Amino acid sequence: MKKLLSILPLLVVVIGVHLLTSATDTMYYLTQMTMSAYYSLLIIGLCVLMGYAGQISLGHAGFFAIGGYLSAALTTHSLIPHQNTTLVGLLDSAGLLLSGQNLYGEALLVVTPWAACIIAVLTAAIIAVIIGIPVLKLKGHYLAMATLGFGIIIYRVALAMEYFGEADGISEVPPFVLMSGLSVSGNFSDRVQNYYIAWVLLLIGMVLLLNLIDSRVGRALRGIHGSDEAADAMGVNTARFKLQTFVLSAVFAAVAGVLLTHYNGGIGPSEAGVMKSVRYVAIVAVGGMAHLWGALLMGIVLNFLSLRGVFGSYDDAVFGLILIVIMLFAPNGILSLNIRHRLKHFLGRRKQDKEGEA
Amino acid sequence: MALLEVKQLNKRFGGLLAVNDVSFQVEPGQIKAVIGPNGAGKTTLFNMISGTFPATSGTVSFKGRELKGKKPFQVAGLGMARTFQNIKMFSGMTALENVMVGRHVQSNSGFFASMFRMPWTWKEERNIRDKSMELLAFLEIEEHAHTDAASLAFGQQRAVELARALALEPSLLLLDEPAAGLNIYETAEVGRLITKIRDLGITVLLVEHDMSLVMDISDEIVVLCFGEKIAEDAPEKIQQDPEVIKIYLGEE
Amino acid sequence: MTTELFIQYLMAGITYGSIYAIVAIGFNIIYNTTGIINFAQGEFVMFGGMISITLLQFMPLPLAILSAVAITMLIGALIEICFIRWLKSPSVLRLIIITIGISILSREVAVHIWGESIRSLPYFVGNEITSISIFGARISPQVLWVVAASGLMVICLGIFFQITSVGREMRASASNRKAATLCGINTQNMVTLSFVLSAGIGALAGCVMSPITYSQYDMGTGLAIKGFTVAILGGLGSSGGAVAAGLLLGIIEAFSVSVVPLAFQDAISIAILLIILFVRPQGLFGSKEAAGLKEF
Amino acid sequence: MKKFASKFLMAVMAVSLCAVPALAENIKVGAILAVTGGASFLGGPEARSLEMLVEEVNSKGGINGNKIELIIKDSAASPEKAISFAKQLIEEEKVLAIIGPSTSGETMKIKNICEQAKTPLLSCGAAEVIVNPVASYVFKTPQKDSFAVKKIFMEMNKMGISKVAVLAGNTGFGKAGKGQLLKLAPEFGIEIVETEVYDKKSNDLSAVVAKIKANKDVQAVINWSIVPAQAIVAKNMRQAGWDVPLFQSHGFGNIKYVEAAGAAAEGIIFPAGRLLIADSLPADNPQKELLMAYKKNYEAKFNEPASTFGGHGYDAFTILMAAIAEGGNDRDKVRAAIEGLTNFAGTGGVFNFSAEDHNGLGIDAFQMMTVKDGKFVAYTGK
Repeated sequence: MKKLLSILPLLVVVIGVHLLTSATDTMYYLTQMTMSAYYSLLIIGLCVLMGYAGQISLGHAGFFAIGGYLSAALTTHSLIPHQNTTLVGLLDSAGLLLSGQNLYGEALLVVTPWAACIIAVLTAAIIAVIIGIPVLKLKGHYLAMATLGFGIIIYRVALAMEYFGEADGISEVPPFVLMSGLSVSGNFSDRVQNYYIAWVLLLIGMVLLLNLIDSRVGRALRGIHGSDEAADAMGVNTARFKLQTFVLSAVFAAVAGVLLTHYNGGIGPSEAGVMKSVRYVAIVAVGGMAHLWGALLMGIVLNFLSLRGVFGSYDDAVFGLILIVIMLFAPNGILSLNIRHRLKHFLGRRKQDKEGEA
Repeated sequence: MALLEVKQLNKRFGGLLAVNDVSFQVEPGQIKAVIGPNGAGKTTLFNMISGTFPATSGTVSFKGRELKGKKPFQVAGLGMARTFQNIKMFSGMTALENVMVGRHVQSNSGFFASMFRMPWTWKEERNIRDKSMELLAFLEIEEHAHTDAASLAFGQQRAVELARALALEPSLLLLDEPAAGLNIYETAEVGRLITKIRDLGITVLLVEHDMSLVMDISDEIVVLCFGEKIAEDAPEKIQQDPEVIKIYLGEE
Repeated sequence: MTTELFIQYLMAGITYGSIYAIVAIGFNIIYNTTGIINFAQGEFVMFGGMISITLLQFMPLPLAILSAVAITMLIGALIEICFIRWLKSPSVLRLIIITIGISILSREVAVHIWGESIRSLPYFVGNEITSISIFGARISPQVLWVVAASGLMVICLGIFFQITSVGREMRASASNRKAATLCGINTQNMVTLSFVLSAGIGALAGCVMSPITYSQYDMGTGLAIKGFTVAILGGLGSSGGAVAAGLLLGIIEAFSVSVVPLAFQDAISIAILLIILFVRPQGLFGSKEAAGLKEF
Repeated sequence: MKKFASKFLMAVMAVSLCAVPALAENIKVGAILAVTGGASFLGGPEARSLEMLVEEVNSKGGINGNKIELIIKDSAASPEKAISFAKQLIEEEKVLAIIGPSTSGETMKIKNICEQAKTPLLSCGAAEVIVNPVASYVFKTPQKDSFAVKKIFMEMNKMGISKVAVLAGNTGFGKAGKGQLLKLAPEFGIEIVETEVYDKKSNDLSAVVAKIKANKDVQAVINWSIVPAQAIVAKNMRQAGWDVPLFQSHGFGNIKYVEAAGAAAEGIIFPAGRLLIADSLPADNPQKELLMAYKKNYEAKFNEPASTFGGHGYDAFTILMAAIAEGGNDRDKVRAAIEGLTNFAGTGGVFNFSAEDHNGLGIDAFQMMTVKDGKFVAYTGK
C-alpha cells in the first residue's frame, strides 16, 4: 500500500504534464514523452538486473528488438501466400488471424496484435532463459562481453534476414488495438490516449519492481549483489534468482519493444544496435545503478532530450561523455551527488562566513 | 544418532592433500570446535561440509542424509547455517535487512507473488520482519537495526552475521573463526553469545584459532594438523594431550 | 575445392587473422598488467591509421607512420593518466563502462576531426592492382607487410618482456601488484606503460592495414570485438595464444564464406565467442589451473 | 568536478526547455538527414548541400521575398529518431515540407506520418517502394534503382554477357538494388549465378571474391552498394588477377571511392547522374549549367569533391523552392506544384513529375560511365 502511495505523486505529475501541455498548446511534447516512457520501461527492468542483481547486460537492445521485430513481422507480413499451410490454418481456426487491407487496397492476412505480442514476449523470455543459463555463470568482463555478443548476434540476424526487412527494417506496422477505442498507434488523433497507455504501463511496471525489490525476492537479489557467497549460504539459489531477474528484465524490454514498435509504426535495425544497449547501461548508471527512481528519471529526461534532437550531431558523444563523467566522479549516480544537501552545506558555509565577518 | 557425521573425508588440491581421512561426529546440543595451526585444513573442511566445494572422497551426513553433490544453498535449506571468517555482510542493506535475508529458507513468496504483493505475502513479510527484530534483540543489537550493516563496528557486524545465520532456524550452526579480528573483550562477548545460542538448543560447530575462546565454551574439540585429525576429546583433556601441546600449543 | 582456391581462402584468412591477432595482443598487454579489458583498443588502431594519413601530407611514409605511432602512444598515456590512474580500486563494472565511454568519445572526436569519409595510406609496395602469385593464388604484397609486421611485433614483445628489465618489471606488476610495489617497482607507471605499448601496437596495426582495409572513424568497434574474441579464444593474456587464435578465426571466417552466406559471417564468429565463453572460458590454449586465478 | 557534472546536466536541461525563438514571416523547411552514423556518407553531403543552398537563396532575398528557414535534424539513420523528428517538425515547427530522410528505411517509417499530416516529403532514399505505391505527399529525388539495373543489363546485352555474379552491401540501398537485379534479370536474358551480401563495414572481401571467381561461368560482376566496401571489391578482384568486367551501381558516384580504389577503379562501368561528368557535357545539355555551378560552389565551400549523394539533397531543395515559388507557404499548393513540375533540370536528371510518378526521372537520367585515369568519363562501349 505504501508503495502505491509513493507512486501517486508521479501519477499527479503525469496528469499535470498533460494538462499543462494542453493548456499551453504544446501537446506535441507528449509524442516524445510517450516514446521515452517505453524506453524507460526497458531501463527500469535493466536497473533491477544491474543495480539489484548486479549483472551487467550490454545486450538489452537485443531483447527490445526481439519483441519489436517479431510483433512487427507477425502483424505486418501477409500470410496469404502461405494460406494453405497447416500452421496458418491452425492459427486461423484459433481466431488469431486478422484479414484486412493495407493503405493501398491490397488484401492482407496477418496475426492479431495481441497474439503477436504474446508470441514476441514469450520468445524473448525463452531466449533469455536459453542465453541466461550459461551467460550468468560468467562474471565481470566475460559477462559484459557475452551479453554484448548476444546483442550483436540479434543485430546481425535482423540485418541479414529478408523476413525482418534487412537494412530497411519493417514499416507500416498496424496499430495495436488493446480494446475497442483504445489502441497503440502513432496517429496524431490518438496521442493523448497513447501518452496515458505508455505512462500507466510504466507506472505499473514501476510499482511491480518497487514491490519486488522490497520483498523476500528483492532482498535475496540485493544479497547476491552484496556477496554472492553469503547469499548462497543463506539458502538463496543464486543461479535461479539471477536467471529469473534476467528473464524479467528481458520481458520488460520485449514489452517495451512491442508497444513502441506499434506506436512508431515500424522498427529498424538501429533499435538492435550496440550503441542502444550501451545507452541503456549509461542511463542506468547515471540514475545510480541500484536506484529505480533515478533510472526512471534519467530514462525519461535523457531519452526525451535525445528524441527531440537536442544533442544534434553529438548525440552519441553526449552519452559517451555522460558515461565517463558519471563513472569517474559519481559512480553511485547523479542523484547520489545530493545536490540539495550540498547546496545547503554551501549556503550554510556562506552564511557562517558572513556571520564571521560581522 | 549424530546430527553431523564426517567420515573419512579427503581433499586434494593438485599434489597437496589438504584434508586427509578426517572423521568425527557432532552430537545434537553440543558446541564442538575444530582447532589447528594455520594451514591445518580447517577452513577446507568447513567448505566441504557446507557444500562450497566437493570432497575428493569420503562422506558428510547431516541428519542422517548424505550431502554429496548438494550446493551450499541446498545445504542451508536442510538446516545448516554458517558464518564467514571475513564477515560477508550484504553491503548497502541495513542490519535488519541482512537478517531478513536469513529468513529466506523459512519463507517462500516468489517473483510473481512479490511483484503483485499477493495477500498471502503480507503475513509472511510481517513474520519475517518480527522474527528478524527478535533475533537482533536476542543478540543485543536491536538499536542498530536500521543502520547500514557495512558501517557497523566489527564486533557488531559479527553479531549481525550471527543473527542472520540464526534466522535460518538452523539445527546446526557452522562458525568460521568467529573471533577473528576481534579484541579480547569482543571475543569474550562473542563467546557469551555462542553459549546463549547453544542454550536455544542449536548445535554449534566452530573452527577457531583463538584457544581461549575454544577452551571456554566447547564441549568437545577436534585437533587437526596438516590435514590429519590428531586428537578429539573434551577441552581439559586436549589441554593435557602431549601431542597437541607439542605440535600446536608448543608452537605458540 | 581446387588447390588454388584453397590457398586463396587461406591467404585471406591469414590476412584477417593477423589483423585480429595484433588487436588481441593489444588487449592482452593491458589486461596482463591491470586486469582491465580496454574496450577502446580498436580506437588506437583507428587513430594510428588516421593520424598517419594526415601526416603523410607533410612527410614521407615511414616517418609518417613512426610519428603516428608515437602520437597514438601519447594518446594512450593520456587516456590512462586522465581516466584510470587516479581511481582507487575501481570495480570491474566501472572500468568496463569507462573504457566503453572512452571508445565512444574517441570515435566522436575522430568524426569531428576527419569527417565521415574513408581514407587510406598508399600501398607500401606497388599499387591497388599489384599482386604476387603463391601456388597459383594471388595476393597483394601488402598482405605480406601485415603478416610480417604482426610477426615482428610478437617477437619484439617477447624479447621485451623476457629480457629487458622494464619488461620484467611489467610482468612482476602483472603477477602480483602488491609484491611488485614492495620490491620498489612503480606499478602505476607500469600500467601507464602498458597503455602506451598497447596503443603503439594498435597504431602500427592501423598503419599497415590501412591500404587494405581503409581507415574510417568508426572502424574501431568492429575490430575491438573481433580482437576480444581472439583474445578470449587464445586465452586472455597469452600472446602466442592470440596469434594462433587470430589465425584460426581468420581462416574459419575465410572458409565459412564457401558454406554460409557472407551476411551471417559476423554472427558466426560471435557465436564462436559465446560458445568458448560457456564451455572453455580459459580459452582454447589456456590452462584451467591458471584460469582459476582470474576473475571470469 | 562533481559540481561540474551536475551543472552540466542542469545546463542541458535548461537548453532543452527554452523554446527556439521563432522568426516571423519565414518559410520553415525541415530536413531529416543522417549527418552522423552509418549512413553519414549520404547525409553529410546532403546536409552540406542544403546549408549552402539556403544561404544562396536567402542572400538573393529568398523566394518571393520570403526567407527560407531550414531546420536540419540529424537522425543518425535511426528510424525511431526520424519518426520523432518528423512529428516534431510537422507539429511543433509547423514546417512547410520535409527534405529527407537519407535512407529508404527511415523514409518508409515516416511516409504515413507525412501523408496523414498532409506535409510534403521529398525523400533522398533510393528504394522504389517510397513512391510505389504512390502516396500523394511523398516524393523522392534519387533515380529509380530499376532504371539503373536496366541500364546495366542493356549494356551487358550489348557486350554479350549473360551470366553474372551479384554482390551487395547490407544497407537499404544494397537490399533494394539486389531485389531489382534479381527481378529484372530474366527480362534481359541474364542469369545470376552467384549472390552474396557483405557487411557495410567489411574491410576485406578477398575470400568472397575467391569464391565467386571459382565459378567459371561468371562473365561479369555487378556490385550494388553505397558503402566504402565497393572500392574494396574492386581492389580484391584485380589483386586476384581477375579481369572480368566489374559493374557498379550509381552508389559509386563519389570520386572518393575512385581514389580509394586507385588503379583498381580503372574500367569500372556504372550508371550515374551526369553530375560526375559535368565538364564534358555538350553545352546544350539542360543540366550542364546547374551542374557546373553546383560542383564549383560545393567544392569551393566545403573543400571536398561533390558527389551525386549531395546532389539528391540539392534536387530536393531546388524542387521544393520551385514549388514554393508557385504555391507559396501552403502545404497543399506546394504539393500540387511539385506534382505539376515538368522539364525541371536537376543534378539527377530532368524531372517530369505527375500524379502517378512521384520520382519524375526517366531512364535517360542515367548515363553509363567508366573510370579512366582516376576520373569519371562517359562510357562509350568498347
